[in-house]
Formats: sequence, C-alpha cells, structure tokens
Amino acid sequence: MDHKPFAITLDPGSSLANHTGNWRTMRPVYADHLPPCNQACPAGENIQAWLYHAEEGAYEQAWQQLMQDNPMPAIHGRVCYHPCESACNRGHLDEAVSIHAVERFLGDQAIAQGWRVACAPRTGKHVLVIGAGPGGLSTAYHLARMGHQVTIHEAGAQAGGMMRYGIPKYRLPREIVDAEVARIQSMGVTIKLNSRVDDLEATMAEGRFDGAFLALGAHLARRIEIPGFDAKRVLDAVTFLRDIEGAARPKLGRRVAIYGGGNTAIDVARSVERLGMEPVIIIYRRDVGHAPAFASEITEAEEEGVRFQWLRRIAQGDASTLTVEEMALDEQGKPQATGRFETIEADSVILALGQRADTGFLRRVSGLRVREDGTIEVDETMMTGCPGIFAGGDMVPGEQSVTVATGQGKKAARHIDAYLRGTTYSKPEGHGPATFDHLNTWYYSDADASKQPLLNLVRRRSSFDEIVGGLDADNALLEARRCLSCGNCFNCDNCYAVCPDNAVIKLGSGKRYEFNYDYCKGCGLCAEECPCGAIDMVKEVT
Amino acid sequence: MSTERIKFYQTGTFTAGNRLLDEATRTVQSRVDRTNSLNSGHRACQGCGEALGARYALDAAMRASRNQLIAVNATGCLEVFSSPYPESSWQIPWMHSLFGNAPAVASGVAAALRAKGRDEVTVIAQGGDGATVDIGFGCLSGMFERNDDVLYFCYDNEAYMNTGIQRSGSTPPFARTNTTQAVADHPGNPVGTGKNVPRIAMAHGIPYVATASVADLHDLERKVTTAIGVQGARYLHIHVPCPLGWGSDPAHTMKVARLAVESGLFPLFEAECGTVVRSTPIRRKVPVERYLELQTRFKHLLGPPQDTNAIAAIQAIADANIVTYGLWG
Amino acid sequence: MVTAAELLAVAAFSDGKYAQAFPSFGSERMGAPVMAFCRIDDTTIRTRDAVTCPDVVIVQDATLLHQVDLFAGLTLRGFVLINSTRSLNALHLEEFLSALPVGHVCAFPASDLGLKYLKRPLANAPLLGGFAALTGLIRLASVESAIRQRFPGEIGEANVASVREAYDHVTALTAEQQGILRR
Amino acid sequence: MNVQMEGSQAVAEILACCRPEVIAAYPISPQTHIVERLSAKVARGEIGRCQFVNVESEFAALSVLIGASASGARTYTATSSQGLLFMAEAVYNAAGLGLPIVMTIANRAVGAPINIWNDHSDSMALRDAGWIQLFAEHNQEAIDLHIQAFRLAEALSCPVMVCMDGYVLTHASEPVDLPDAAHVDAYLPPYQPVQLLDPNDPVSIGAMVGPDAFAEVKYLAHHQHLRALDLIPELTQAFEQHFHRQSGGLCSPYRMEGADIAVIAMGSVIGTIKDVVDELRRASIPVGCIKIGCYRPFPMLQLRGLLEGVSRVIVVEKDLAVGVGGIVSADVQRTLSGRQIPVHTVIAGLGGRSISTSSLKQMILEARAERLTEPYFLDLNKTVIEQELARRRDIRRAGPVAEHILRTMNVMGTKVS
Repeated sequence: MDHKPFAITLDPGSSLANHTGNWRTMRPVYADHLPPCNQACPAGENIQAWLYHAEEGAYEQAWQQLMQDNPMPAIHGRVCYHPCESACNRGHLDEAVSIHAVERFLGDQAIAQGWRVACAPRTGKHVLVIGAGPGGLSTAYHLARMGHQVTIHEAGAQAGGMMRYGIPKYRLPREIVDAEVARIQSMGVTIKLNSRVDDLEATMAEGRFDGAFLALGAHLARRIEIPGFDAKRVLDAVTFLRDIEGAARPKLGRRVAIYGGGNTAIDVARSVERLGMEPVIIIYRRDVGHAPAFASEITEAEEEGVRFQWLRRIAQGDASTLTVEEMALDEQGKPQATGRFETIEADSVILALGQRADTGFLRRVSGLRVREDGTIEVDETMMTGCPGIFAGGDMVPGEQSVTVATGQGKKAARHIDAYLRGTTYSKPEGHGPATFDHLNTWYYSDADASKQPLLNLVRRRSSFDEIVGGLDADNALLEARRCLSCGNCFNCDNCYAVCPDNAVIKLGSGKRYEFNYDYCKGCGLCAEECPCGAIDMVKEVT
Repeated sequence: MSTERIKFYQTGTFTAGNRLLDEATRTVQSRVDRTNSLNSGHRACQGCGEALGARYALDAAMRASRNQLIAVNATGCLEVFSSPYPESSWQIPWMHSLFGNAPAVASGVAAALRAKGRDEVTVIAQGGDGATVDIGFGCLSGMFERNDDVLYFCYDNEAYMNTGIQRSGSTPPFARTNTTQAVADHPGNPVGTGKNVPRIAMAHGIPYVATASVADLHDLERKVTTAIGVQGARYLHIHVPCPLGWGSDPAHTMKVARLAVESGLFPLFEAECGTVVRSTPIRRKVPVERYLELQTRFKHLLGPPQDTNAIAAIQAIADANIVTYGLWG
Repeated sequence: MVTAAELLAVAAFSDGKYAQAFPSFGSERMGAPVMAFCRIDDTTIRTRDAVTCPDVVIVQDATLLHQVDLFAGLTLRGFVLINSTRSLNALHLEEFLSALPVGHVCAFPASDLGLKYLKRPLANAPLLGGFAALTGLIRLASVESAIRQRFPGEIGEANVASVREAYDHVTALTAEQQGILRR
Repeated sequence: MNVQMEGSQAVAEILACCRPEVIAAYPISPQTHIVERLSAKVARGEIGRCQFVNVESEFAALSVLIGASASGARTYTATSSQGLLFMAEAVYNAAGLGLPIVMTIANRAVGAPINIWNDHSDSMALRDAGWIQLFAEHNQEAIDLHIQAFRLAEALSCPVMVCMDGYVLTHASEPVDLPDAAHVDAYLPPYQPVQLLDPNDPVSIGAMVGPDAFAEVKYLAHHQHLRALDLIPELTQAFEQHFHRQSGGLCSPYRMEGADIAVIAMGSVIGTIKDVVDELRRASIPVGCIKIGCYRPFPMLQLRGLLEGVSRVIVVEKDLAVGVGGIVSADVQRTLSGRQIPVHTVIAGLGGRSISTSSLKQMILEARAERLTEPYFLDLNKTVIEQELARRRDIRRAGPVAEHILRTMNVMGTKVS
C-alpha cells in the first residue's frame, strides 16, 4: 500500500509523534506512604512489607523482613498488645487485619523450620549488655547483625527477663522464649547468667568493652502497709510471679485478694486461679473504664471466674478480713474517699502496684543521671550522660512493655553502632502517613478476620496451657491477604489500566510501574483509582 | 478452593490485575501485551471516559478475535481526537465515513468479507450516543433487522460533546446542556424524553445486547468477549463520563461512572434474543445525590435551594431500574 | 398492456425488424388505464419522443373509448383493433372510423379468448394474434416465438393457442368485412 | 448476443458479467427493475459469492458500498431522483475517500412537485460531488458504459455514475448486443484496491484534514478527473477493439462537417435530435449535433475542438438552474469563452415532458432567426403560465401551483400529451 491516498489515509499509531505531556499541570508520582500499622508499632516493624510477602505465601521472606526490626516474632505474636491493629485502616471497612496472629504464625514457622538471620562481617567491636530481657536481647541481636560482638550479663538464672518472670506461661509458653533466645545466642551473642553487675566501670574495663547498653528492667515492686493485716500474708506481684515460675508454691490460704488494676494484677489473678484457689478478687481504686489493664485481659479473666471490686481502697485488715472503702471518681477521674466501708474475707493480698528498676548502683557512674523514680535519663539517641553507655527498656522513662523495650533495643543498637563507627544515625525521610482517606476502598472485597482458636474454660482454669492457639497456613495466608497495603503499591495494575493516554508503563508482573510523562496529561485518574493511595499528584514545576 | 479464596484476596477481582490472581482472572487491560488499539498521542480531554471505553472495548475485542478485526467509526469526539491528519492513534484497521452511517458502513465491510470468504474477521462499528441513538439510528436499526454480522459499540456520554454539549436522545432528565439550559420553571432536559436504545435493540430480537460501564472493567471485558463469540448483530452500550460535558473532575471519571452503576441509574445487564438473561448486582448501593453532586450539569438541582422533587424523580428512576433488572445481588 | 407492447417489439425483432417499445409511465396501480407504445422499422430507431401519430391503435379496454380521445393523430391509412364482445356498431364507432380503409378496423372478444385458454380474461396474447392478422406487419410465427420466449412451458402454449384462434378469428372478420364491401 | 430486451434487464445482465461482490439496493422508480433482476441472479448464485444487501435507505445503500469498497470489494448500486439526493452526503464521502463505486442513475425529476418521470435534475444536483458522470444515449450504450465504468473507476480510484434516462431507456425494450462474461472478463481485470481495511496491514481511512492539507486533497481529486479526460478515450478505444463497436467517450459529433449550428445535448434525446438534424440537412440547413457522453469531468478541450467553425450553439438540457437557466450551457459557454458566438439555452423535457421532433425543428429554426428567448423553455404552455400569474396578482394566498395548473388543464395523470 505504498500509494495510500494523501492525508485521508494514515499509518497506524502515528499519533505517537504528538507528545500530549505538555498539557500537564499536575504530575502523578509513585510514593510509599507510611501505613498506620507501621506507624503504630513500638518495635518499628514494617508490617505492610512483611504482610506483602506473606500474601504470596513467601513466609520465610516475610519472616526475614520482620526480623529486620524484631528478633522475637513468636513472642511478640503472643504478648504484644498490637497497637498496629487498633490503627489498621481495614478496621474502618470490616475488621482490622489480625496482624499479631500472622506474626505469631511466622515466628512459630521460623522456630519449626529453624530459619536463620545473616550477620554482617565482624567489626571487632565488643559491646556489654546488662540484662537479658526484651530490651537487652533486642539490642544484642541487632548489634550482632551489624557485626559487633556482644556479651550479656544477666542477674537471673535464666534469660528472658519479664518475658519469663512477668508474663505467665498460659500467655507465653517458655519453650517459645527459649527458642528465640537460643536463636539470638546462635548469632554469637554470649549470655552470662547469674552474673549481677555491681560496678559498671570495673566490668567494662575488665571485659574491654567499647560500649554498653543497660536494660536491667524493673523488678522492685512498690509496696504499701495494710494496717492490722499480717505483713507475712502480703506478697507482691513480681515476687509471686517469679516464685511460681520456679517450683515454689507460695502459701496464700484459700481466699486471695489482688490489689491493682494493671495487666500485672490480671496476670497474677489468673495465675492464682490456675493454682486452684477460691474465687479471686481484684480490688482497684478506680472503675473498669479507668483501669490500665487491657479490656480483653479483663474479659478473659472474668470468663475464668476472677471477680472485680471496682472503686475500692484497702483501708485496713485483720486476721481474715480486709476493710475496703468505697471510692468515687471526681471530674478528673481521680478516686475520692466516700467514707462508706465494707469488709471482704481474704487470707492473703498480692500487691500489683507497679515496679521500678534497681538502679542504685549506677549512681556512682560519672555523668549518668538517675531520676527520683529510679529511671535513668537518656537523650534521643538512648545514650546516658556517660558517653558510650546507653540504656533502654523499663529502666528508662516511658511506656513499659515488651514491645516498647524491643523497639528501644533496636533504636539503641543503631545509635551504638553509629557511636562505635564514630558516625551518627538519622532516620530516613518518609512520604507521610497513609490515612484511610487515601484509599479507594471500592476495590477491596469484604473479608472477615480469621479467628484464632481459644482453649476451653475448664483447661484454662485448671492449667497453665497456652490459651490462644495459632493460625494454620491457610488462615494465615488469607489473613495476610486482608491487608489493604495502605500507601504502598501492591501491583494491582489499576493505574496501568485506567490511564486514558496509555501513559503508565508496566514493568512486568510484580515489578511495579513507571509514568510516561511524554503522554501523561495529568488527569489524575490513576491517583484517584489507586486502591491503596500510593500515587500522589504534585504540582508540575514550570 | 482458589475461587473460594478470591473473596479473601486483598482486592477481590475488582482491580484490573493484582499479582495474586491467576492470569486468566486478570483483565486484558492488565496485560503488558494489550493492543492499545487507541494509542498515546490522541487529543482527547484529560480523563476522557470515551477514550478509555474505546480502548477497553477494542483491546478486549482484539484479544477475543485473535487480532482479526476491522473497526468503523462514526463522526464524533472519538473520531476527531483520534485521527486528525497527519496522525492517527489507531493501531487497528479503522475507517471513518460519516456521522450517521457507521452501522451501514460496517454492514458493507461484513458483506465484503463474506463475499471474500474471510469469515474469521470480526467487524466492529462504534460511535457516540449522538451517532447511535439519533442521526445513525436508521442505519443501526437496519443493521440490527438484517442481523448483519456486526458488533456495535455505543459510547454513551449522554450529549453531543464534539459540537459543544448539546442535548441528545440519550441525555438524562434534568441534565443541563447548551440546548437544555438550566433556566425557567423546568430547568435542564425535559422529563419523559429520550430513548432507551438497548431496549430498542432487544426489540429487534438480535442475538446479544448488553450494557457496560468503564467503571467495571471485568464486567465490560466479559461482555465484549461474549459478544465476539456470537454470530449476527450485537449491541454493547457503554457508559462513558465526559468531564467537559458533565462538569466533573477529570480525575473522577471512574468514580462518576461507578456511582451511576451503584445508584442504579445505569443498570448493567445482558439480553439474548430480546430477553434479559443476566444483570450485574450493585455492590454498595448509594443514593442518586452521590452521583449528581459530582457533576455541574445537575448543579441546579442540588441548590440551594435543593429541587427535592427532581431528585426524588431521579431516585425513582434508579429504584425502578433496580427492580426491573434485579440489581440486588 | 406494457407487456403486449414489449412482446410486439420482440416479435418484430425476430422478424429481423428494428423495434422500440415503451410504456407511458404513470404511477400505475394494477388495472388503472395505461398506454404503451411500440415502434417498428426496417432501420435503427433513434427517436425517443412519444408516439403522437400512430399507425395502429390497440384498445384493450373498450370502456375508455368515450373518456379519452384514443384516436387523436391516427394516420389516414391506420389500423384500429378493439377488445370487445360488442360489434363496432354496438360500440357506435362504425361511422366515426368510416374514414379508415375497409378491413383496417376490427373489434373482437380478446378477453373471452384469454378466459378460454388461460382461465383468466387476459387479452394481451389474443390481441397480438389479432394485430398480426389485421395489419400483417409481423408474422404469426414471430408472435408465437415471442410468447414462448416470455412464458415457457404450458402457459406459453396456452397463450399460443389463444393467439392462433385470435388470428383466425380476426382474419375471418376482416375477410367478412371485405366480403360485405364486394357485394 | 443480439436480443430485444428492456433496458433495465439488459443492464442487470451485463452487471452480472462485471462480477460485483457487494450490491446494495433500495427501491425507487425507475431504477428498480435493475436491482430486482440482480437480486434473482445473486440468489441463484450466478454472480459468485456476491452479497445482495436490502438496505433501509439510499443513504444506507451507498454507505454499505463505502464499507465494502474500502474492504476491497467491487461494489454497485442504482438509484434515482430523491434517492440520489437522500444519499447526497455519502455521495460526496465516497468520492472524497476515493472509492471506485459504480452507481446507475435512472435519471428522474426531483420534487416537489413529486414527479417520477425523466429529466436530469437528480444527477445535476450532484454534478460537483467528485463522481465521474457518464450519460447513455441508448440501451446499448448504457450497458457498454457499465463495463467501462468499473474499469475507469478502479483505474482512477474514483466513483462513477452511469446516467440513463428513466423510463425512456430503463423501461424501453430495444435490440441490444449482450457480450458474454468471458468477453467482459478479458476487458475488465479484477479490482486491485489502492487502500484496504486489512487486519494484517492496518491503516486509518478517513482522517480529519484541516486547512493545512484540505485544498491539496481537493486538488488531487480534481487532478484525477483531469486524468479521466485522457483515460476515457483510451478505454473507449480499447473497448472498440475488444467489442468491435463504438460506445461511450467524452463527446461525439454527428454530421458536424460543415455545420453552422451545433445542437449539444446529453442522454436519450440525442436520438431524436439526430433525426431532426437529418431532416434539416435534407432541407440543406447546415446543422449538426454533439453528444456529451461524459459530463463530469467536463471535456472542454474536446468540445472546443468540435465547435471550431460553428457560428451558433444550442444546448438542449433536461434540467433547470432555477433563477439562472442552463447548467450544461453554462459549461459550454465557459468552453467557448473568447469566441463571440451565441450559445442558446433550451430547457426541455422537464419531468418527463416529451421532446418532439417537430418542436425541436421549430426551435432550431427560431434560433437561427434570432427569435429565441433566453433561456428558452421548449413547449412551455404559455396560456397556463399567464393564467397562473394573473391569478397570483389577484389573490394573495394563491395556494399550491402544481395542483391548480393541473385543475385548469384537467390533464389526466396517466396521459402523455
């Protein structure tokens, strides 16, 4: 067809010569926004990222991604109070993704399969870590990954800290703790048990350490006097929990009252239940709405028969009873005495009024500042007043939880690493949060959360067996796939399909996309129709 | 199991592709090797629904016909923005003759192919609502009545956009156009006017009639593929928003189309030999206001003061569709 | 009527003559009055104007006789053939056509012959037979072949039969007329 | 083979030999007989795989052919009068796209008043649409022109109208020589399109062309028509060698040797004029006639040559440019620009009015005596005109002209007078 009629007959696709890109006033750009789950995670996990791999059934890849931030997924999948799920955008749609369940699944898989994490080449630097709790273990792990040598000094007989001595077995089976600690040791981390450090400088010098991380935790219980009540029958939660961890069975009598409204109080109550005591009573000065314990914990405890005496203060006691005063909350939600009293029968009282770190011995260390409450002051790099000495976990001010400690461990490790290399660490800049309004939820199909199996009540009340079961591979996969991938492209091809100008280039399945700005007119359809809000429209620079 | 699982997929099957779906359940538009029948460099407005609808329909048709396809185009936006000398955006054999004769020209192409024994080639005719429901209607009806082997795509943007937004037989009641202005006692397009060409097509008893929307790609492609598999006259009426004519944000083209479907104003159904055989259920029902409020052509209804009667009348149309076509899943 | 003119032309053609037949084109509905024309010549016919001075007038429907001037422009030595059961007398034409040469005018029941052979009052074929007999401008054989060409098989033969009888009938009538004159 | 046959039937017969692949048809008198016969031949499979499409309008008929032709098929349709005007938009389009469609125009007047009889108003209305227009003098030429038309159209990628007078030719039974298919094949090769809708070699046909190239496109169309002026004589010569008879051509003289007066006309009236010429020559009046066989493109050069030495030209045309007069005569005048000789416009045969030899003879003598009004309406009924004009002067709302004229004349609808 060489003599095609002039002008009226044209060659196919010849309009490629017409670059419509110059119509554009706004330009689309791909961005990875910070998903709410990641933002909320105290351990700084990139949850969306590891779920992305889990969605494909690539569990080890998912686990490796997880291990970038958290060395103990099996533990966190069980004990973390998962603020990520409260933040999850899917909650606005049907139910939040059950992140902790998938995390636990991955953690258990790793233990079962014996998955390992690679370490960087040795740096020759040696770091002292005091305390083998979550904070200490986390720091040690991350430093080891970075190639540093780490030695942990643990005062207790076993590693794990509060994970072992503060959280009952029925929530965290000990073989899980052992497995994840063992994995950290297998990375070259030395743990010296029963070795309490009393003189930091001496220990540092003797071990020729280049830096130290203090994570002693908080093991000193707050105590109060109960007038008229035999002090021998007043125990504290920390001691009680440590005792039952061993073989010892403390003498409590038949009727036990627990004083406090935090998660520890609940842990204690439920443990006591399992020791076969009479109905356990929890006494707390404020009401259920103001109790620091998690609602789920309270409900589970009630299911197991624990009774609650809200708005009560222990005034005094005698041989077999406690006199409690009724309290009332004022506008500020503070409990005020009412002058009305009642008595309840109790053979013993366990105080769950919080703990503090035993940091007295550190007062001698120059530059290191110990606060009134025993916590230690650290700067934004987690370093104490004394150069090279860092601290974290329950012994520094702030929220006290396994996950927070683990997160601080990572943070400290990064700064310790920088300190050892004589550099400074700064967090990379992100693209801003991926809030719910970023999403085009029409594209998401409804899918209810997968439920984890629960142990039946009888066994729960009579044994320390783990209450909550794990997901099987199928559930875990489906649960992972409920993730909306907020703010991060998951290769759904929408942008590629909805561009009226074919100005989106698909780089191959799973390889994401590029814009062809020669033709993109900047209509914004791609951004509008991106389900997860991973495309921003930005002003064209002219 | 896999079909059971799809419900749980991140995005179900509603996105164009998704790496978690197996190839077969992804759309043609998600494929790297799609034809791009209407290629880059065309002069359609930003966010043009018709450009999108045309590429969706033709790419699907190309795949279903193993690239053995000839398309005839009526005069209109699609033709003007795609083929101004010296550049054409078409990657397929394509012809434009006149405003009112696309169906007849296509019948001619089909006749020629039959005469030459090239039955493997599919013939497509396409045009906007003006070319289809108005000026080309005689030829369309003739093509139907003869049951010529032609698949007709009507890209319905509900007015004459090429000439600058004048009222067509497909303009919805109350809509403002430059010939049905929002003035006087009964602003916009008079109620009780206009024609439903899919129903009229069905009345011809042709083997396949369907409606589709750019907002539901999977549904659209399935219907095109079905149509290609059928012999004789076939009609596909595709709803394609026009940002210019509707006064909607170019970025909202999909959203507006989606709301037309989800409100029930644009029912998605299929008919065989004159009888409705399937309809696509509404996923998340919305009141018509959600649809209207995104378009300035309905601004005069939303007020203030709001024309509650008008809105009620439009809602009634949507509700009637939901009943007529059983749009509840 | 149009068919008759055409058959006449075909017959002339097979006689080796040049012929041109054309209808007067009204938006005819069946049964409405129609005219058709035929030119026959020994050389090519080029002219296309209407026939205004016919040499022969065939009247298929005698009821038209007094509505339109059918004989306008008829040449002095022209022929007239009328389809009627009535005689020229009964038709009040004898005097009117007396100017024409004896034996140039004839009325006979062509429709009856049609009825007889074709079961329908079709006068065309008999009239052609009559034409051949009256004018001698075309051969009977040619009329027959023209008819056989147009209507093959039985119908053709039936037509031919009607043509023959008409031919004899008209031959007899004209002979009679001349006879009368001789006396 | 020599046969006595109706014009329409003969055309249908010869079309079958031209092997069209797609025929579209919509009924309108007096074209109908042609397509009726073709439908039967197609149904009987006498034209190969040819498709016969019964469309819903003339507009659709030509549109179907536009699609078919662009798909590489040889295409044909026929129409008349209102039908041609109803397809007008497509007529321009087919030419603009350069599609070699052949269409028979059974020429007929254009209403209102509605009139089914012959004149040239219909094809005249579309003379500038870009189609080649050939006019047939008699049925033999009509069939020959169809054979030539396909070859011409396909050689130039330009559509061709073969115009034959409605009824006068389409319904007239005359002797014609019908060549057989093999004979036609030898003259008319298969269609080789220059552009094609082909899935294996896609193109976009029918682009929008703006001010930057529109004029060039139109010029090229014009150029094709100029090429036709060279090609047509070649084709007719080849035709004569092949079929041993002269037929078609741009324009042909009759007894022009020593002619002082030339009568120019198109179509079937030529025959009548030839008779008149003979008669006048016998009376030693030096008159000759010229047939224009190809009206578009208009053969100026050739005509100018034939008119050398003529001192008076009379153009007899079956059409009227209301408010102007002649259409063909305007072309003739342009042809003769620079030569100071009278060119008379004679409007004749409108709406089927018979053109008699006597009137023509009279008219020529009047012209010779310088007594023709310009334009001259042949056989115009002056009395009626005067009555009607008078009536209009008197009554303000005079009502429909045509009916009133008929009433005053009490003409019988079916009578030719």
